[in-house]
Amino acid sequence: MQTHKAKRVEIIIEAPMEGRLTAALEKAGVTGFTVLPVLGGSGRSGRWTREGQVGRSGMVAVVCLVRPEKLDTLLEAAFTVVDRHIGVIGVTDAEVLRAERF
Amino acid sequence: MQTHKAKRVEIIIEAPMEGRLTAALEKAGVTGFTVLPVLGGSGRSGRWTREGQVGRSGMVAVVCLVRPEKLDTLLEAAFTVVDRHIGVIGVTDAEVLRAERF
Amino acid sequence: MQTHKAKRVEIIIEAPMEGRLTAALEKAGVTGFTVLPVLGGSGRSGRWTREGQVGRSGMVAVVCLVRPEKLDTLLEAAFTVVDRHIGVIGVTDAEVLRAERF
Amino acid sequence: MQDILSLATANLLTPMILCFALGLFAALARSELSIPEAVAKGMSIYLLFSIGFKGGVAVADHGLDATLLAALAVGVILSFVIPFVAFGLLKAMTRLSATDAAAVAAHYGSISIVTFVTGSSVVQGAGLVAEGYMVAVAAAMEAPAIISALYLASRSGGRAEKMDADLWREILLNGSIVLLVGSFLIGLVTGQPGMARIEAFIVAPFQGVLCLFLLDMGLVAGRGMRGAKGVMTPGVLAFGLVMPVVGAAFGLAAGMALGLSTGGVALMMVLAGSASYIAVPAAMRVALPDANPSVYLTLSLGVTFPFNLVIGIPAWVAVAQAVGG
Amino acid sequence: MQDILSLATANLLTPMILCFALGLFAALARSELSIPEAVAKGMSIYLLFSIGFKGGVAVADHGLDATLLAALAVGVILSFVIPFVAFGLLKAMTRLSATDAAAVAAHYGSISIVTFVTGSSVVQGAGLVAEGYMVAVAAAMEAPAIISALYLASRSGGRAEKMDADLWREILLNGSIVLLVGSFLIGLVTGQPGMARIEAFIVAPFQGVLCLFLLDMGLVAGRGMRGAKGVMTPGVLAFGLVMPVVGAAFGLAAGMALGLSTGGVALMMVLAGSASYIAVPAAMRVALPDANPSVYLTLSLGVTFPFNLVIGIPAWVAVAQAVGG
Amino acid sequence: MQDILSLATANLLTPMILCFALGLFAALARSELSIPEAVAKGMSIYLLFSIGFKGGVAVADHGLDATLLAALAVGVILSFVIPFVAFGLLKAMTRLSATDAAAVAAHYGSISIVTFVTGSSVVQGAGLVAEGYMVAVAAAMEAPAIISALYLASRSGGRAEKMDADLWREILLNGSIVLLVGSFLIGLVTGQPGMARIEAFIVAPFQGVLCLFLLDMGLVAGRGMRGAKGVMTPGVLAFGLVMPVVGAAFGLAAGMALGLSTGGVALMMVLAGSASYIAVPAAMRVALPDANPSVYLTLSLGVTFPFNLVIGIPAWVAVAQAVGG
Ligand SMILES: Nc1ncnc2c1ncn2[C@@H]1O[C@H](COP(=O)(O)O)[C@@H](O)[C@H]1O
Ligand SMILES: Nc1ncnc2c1ncn2[C@@H]1O[C@H](COP(=O)(O)O)[C@@H](O)[C@H]1O
Ligand SMILES: Nc1ncnc2c1ncn2[C@@H]1O[C@H](COP(=O)(O)O)[C@@H](O)[C@H]1O
Ligand code: NA
Ligand code: NA
Ligand code: NA
Repeated sequence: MQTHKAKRVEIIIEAPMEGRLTAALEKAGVTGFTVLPVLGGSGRSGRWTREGQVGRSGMVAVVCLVRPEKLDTLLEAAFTVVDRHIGVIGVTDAEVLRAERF
Repeated sequence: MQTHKAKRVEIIIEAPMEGRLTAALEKAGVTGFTVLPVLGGSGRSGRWTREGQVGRSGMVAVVCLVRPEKLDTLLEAAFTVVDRHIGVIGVTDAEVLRAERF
Repeated sequence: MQTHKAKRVEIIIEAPMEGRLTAALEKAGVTGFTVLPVLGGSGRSGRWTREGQVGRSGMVAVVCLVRPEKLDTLLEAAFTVVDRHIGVIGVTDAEVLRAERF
Repeated sequence: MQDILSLATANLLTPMILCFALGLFAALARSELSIPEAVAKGMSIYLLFSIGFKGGVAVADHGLDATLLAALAVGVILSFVIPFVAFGLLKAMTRLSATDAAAVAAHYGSISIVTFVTGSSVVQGAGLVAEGYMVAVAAAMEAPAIISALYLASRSGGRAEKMDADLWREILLNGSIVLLVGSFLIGLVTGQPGMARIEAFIVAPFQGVLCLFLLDMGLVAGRGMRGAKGVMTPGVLAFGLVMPVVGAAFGLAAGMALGLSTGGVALMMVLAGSASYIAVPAAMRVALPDANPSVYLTLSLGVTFPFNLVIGIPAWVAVAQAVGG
Repeated sequence: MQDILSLATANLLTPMILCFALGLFAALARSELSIPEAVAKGMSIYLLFSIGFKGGVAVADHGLDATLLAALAVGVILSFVIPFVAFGLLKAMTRLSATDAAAVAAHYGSISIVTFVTGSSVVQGAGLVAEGYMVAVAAAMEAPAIISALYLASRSGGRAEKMDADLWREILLNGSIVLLVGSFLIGLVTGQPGMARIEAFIVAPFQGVLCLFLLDMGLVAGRGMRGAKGVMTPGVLAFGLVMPVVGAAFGLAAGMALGLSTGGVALMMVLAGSASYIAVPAAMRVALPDANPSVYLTLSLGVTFPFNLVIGIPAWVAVAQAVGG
Repeated sequence: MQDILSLATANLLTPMILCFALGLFAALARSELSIPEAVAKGMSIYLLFSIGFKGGVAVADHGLDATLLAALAVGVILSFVIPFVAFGLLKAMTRLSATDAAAVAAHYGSISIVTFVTGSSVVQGAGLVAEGYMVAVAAAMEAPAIISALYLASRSGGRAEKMDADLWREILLNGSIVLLVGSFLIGLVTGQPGMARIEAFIVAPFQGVLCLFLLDMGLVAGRGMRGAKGVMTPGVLAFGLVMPVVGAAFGLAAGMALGLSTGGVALMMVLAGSASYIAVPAAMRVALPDANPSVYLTLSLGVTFPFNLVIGIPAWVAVAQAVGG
């Protein structure tokens, strides 16, 4: 089937920042994204698991498929939010089926 | 370690369609896949979150690693199910360790 | 924005092995990873869903972003744990924003 | 009329309705208050099990009434017929496409179990005793409307998926039907001795659980409303307020024709006047994917459900008492 | 025999057993009815906490019995020994590999807490009072069978992982052992004053919660059965029905040798005749990964658990009464 | 003093404290025992709803006390002031950065709802009756401390995010405030008739649910402790033990100045001496992201919460009785 080049961006971020991140993405023109739950992880700020948490803490993963030319706008928007916070951003090359959707 | 070329297909689809999608995949000879929960997202059909849902609604992510030559069969099978429904399909190049498994 | 080459490794493994896998990763010098919940899947050992499970069973997905030169150490460490168990390992090329973190 | 109004006002100040209002408020004010999905589902399983079991025990106590089969048949017919009425009203009152209108019609022909549970609790609070088999009637009314809706959609040129065996099974064996009918049968078989064993679990805490569950319903309805700007034209909104009254009128006629008790007539009105928001939406996503889920979910959950909770149920109970008493 | 049969039939018509049957039916009919994992785990925590606490309070009431230590020791010995018997039977009755047979044997040496909880409820329903410390015996019987199984596997050339400190900790401090022993001790320390504070929570709703929990067990067992085509040869199936009887016979002998009360003998039979499906499967995945989980999970959960629920428990209670009364 | 000690010792042997201890033990021993997040959240919703509703009904019973507004105002002032005291103590006792110290100070100015719930239960167990509106005071004390802390941080050159409308809404409409105030109002409006409907759900099982909830708190606190090596210097640890006493002294003065009942004074001490671990940490992650969450979470949850549970609460109740009786 015919596919079109795209970028897959995966952002792991603290749950209290999720709303701010998706708002920033929408402001930057990114209208498609998916939020996945995260059970735990490890990074510079140490190891954590959902079980060791109370309240709203914890992290989520936000996945966006975008056209390659939109990548920079997206990264800048995301970076403003993630910058001072715990979290990581990874980008992979991808392909999507219906380019008109992105 | 020696790795082999593969494709990673990620399908985000409405939960009520999950069974039909995996049945279509199996029918197309794809025996390996993993289903991940989804908390929320945004797309052409607007923003949704799991919290704003009742009943069986919501979405899931289905991830398949397949040999490159099987990709087209997989995409066609998946597309038949996803076509008229809410959801996206993304493909990335990947590598796997034990090719005989795929 | 400036990005740096990295590898994204995704390991799907039985939940009772999660602690052993992350311990092995840490021992191999991999300090960053994220654990995602899994709802179900299919593979050589057949089809399973979380609903058909009791107790601690089920699977999780562990995602690591690492520098390319660390990939082999990571795969070897992961493989020792996954080897005789149910599960798969997939690798994709990726890019990350702040290389000093990985 | 005066009586009905004062009854409705009294109903407004119960913990149940106020919990629903609290949930609505929290969602509309964008508070992050939320009840975990698993807990909400656990509560709904508890409520269904409890109401099904109690219905079964009631039937075991009073013996199988000759009207049981008649009531089931009438319920099925109502569920088949009401979508045609709803479709006609929608065509007259709104500009929805035929597919959207058919999907909405399916929801109003089917029933809302939570409305039924709340109605049962209000009926009981009014000192009435309804036929225990009304839970079986509720279960019987879930599915037929879906068939009418698919017929309406394809008659109007909509692209309905064909009803394959999987879809039939999903609809007829959906979780709430199986649980409701199953616990009804368990109550029927074990009767009072069974009740004695689990009464402390399913009777005493019932209303309290219902409060927390309606808090969650308020949260969900409020979040749905927030996301539904643009979908709600005045015509669509009006339909969501008129249709439950029309449905309840059908229920009233059916209940009286069957010769049900006052409580039974009230519950028949509640059922016919309620709109599904669990089983039917899932079926529509599979069978009528081109229909816009925002329309039917907002109508059913954001307009008709609150209307029934606050105005409909107490009004139907009062009407049934006026007519039956 | 007649008595045992009529008792078993009476037991069949309790809400608990019928809820299990409803779950089985729903799963086999592929209904999408399901209880969220978190809710099911929450209910199992409630049941374990309640039964442990009640056991502790019972011991606080009656004083520490001299047979407590003896019963613990006998429980540990049974758990060590039964896997050898099970392994022998499996070799005789089935064609399972040595590794698979060893893994299955571990499950039957260990115990099923849910079977024990249900058994306690039936024992109590029969008007019997068992020793409160039986919950401690249950905890003590969980782990030893694993060691026997690993010995059996490696003696037959299987590749058992070596038991490292982590695995030991996981087995000995698994959630249900810690919760059961912990709540037993809390009940022992706080006694009746503690009971008075939380009785309304842990006593009255117990049987109702157990009903919903068994509904979930039925769903899980049924889904397991559906996925297990091909694994269940007649020999394997027969083992799953014979082994609980053999185990219960060991339990009967042990209970009478210890001089337990009638209720205590019944519970000892229930424990010895039950098969683990939580702690041992997880340990097997780590320590004996080559063993096929479908075999041991289907046997334990899909064959022996339903057998014990429906036939075993009432039969053991009747046998204990016949022997003890 | 003797009395206070013996009271504290009696308190140690309640099921609630022992459940907390069991959780701590299980976590420190690295048992995999865990309570699903959804269930723990469900229990906390139950506890908040129950305590808010009961407070509202109590106010409905006794009429609106003239001191209600005064108590709310005093609560707000305490929440504003205590962070300055805490910040001063932290600067004197520890080497924490200004940003970390400000973040910690916010937690101690705010309150812990679970400590308050447990305190209410102990107050009631001591035969005391507190003002029903104390739950509203609790809600009012959650947020002001955050403002003081952000002021402290920016005064010391820390990079506090500016408080935008979103952050205000998140803080003022956080889940526990909305649920507590909402259920308080529902209780106030529905009074005894409302209570009669849901009493069996919110009163009788309360202490039992609190036990399981504290078991989970013990697990979470213990896992937090395990991950906090390196953060806990002796100075920081000492602060976590001294600050609740200082806060409680403020609460004592405030409660007596307001002329509260003995139970009310005790609860005011409990509130002022407790440290937030839900609302404030989430706000700090947004508004003061450079502050180290391990420091404030470990202090609040791993040091001060257990201290209050085991020593603080019974001591404050005894002090209030000595002073007030
Ligand atoms: N290299 C990595 N690969 C995958 N996930 C990571 C990585 N580094 C950090 N994370 C995730 O991001 C969270 C915060 O990372 P950090 O800000 O480094 O503490 C961790 O808990 C992980 O869930
Ligand atoms: N560009 C995208 N990147 C990631 N996920 C997406 C994207 N577009 C849509 N989705 C996901 O697919 C769902 C349905 O999309 P749509 O059919 O466009 O409404 C959304 O709610 C998202 O979860
Ligand atoms: N090709 C694949 N793509 C994605 N996930 C897979 C694949 N193969 C296996 N899995 C996952 O790994 C689990 C165990 O696989 P297996 O060891 O092949 O039985 C499955 O249940 C799936 O969740
Ligand atoms: Na209807
Ligand atoms: Na056994
Ligand atoms: Na405080």
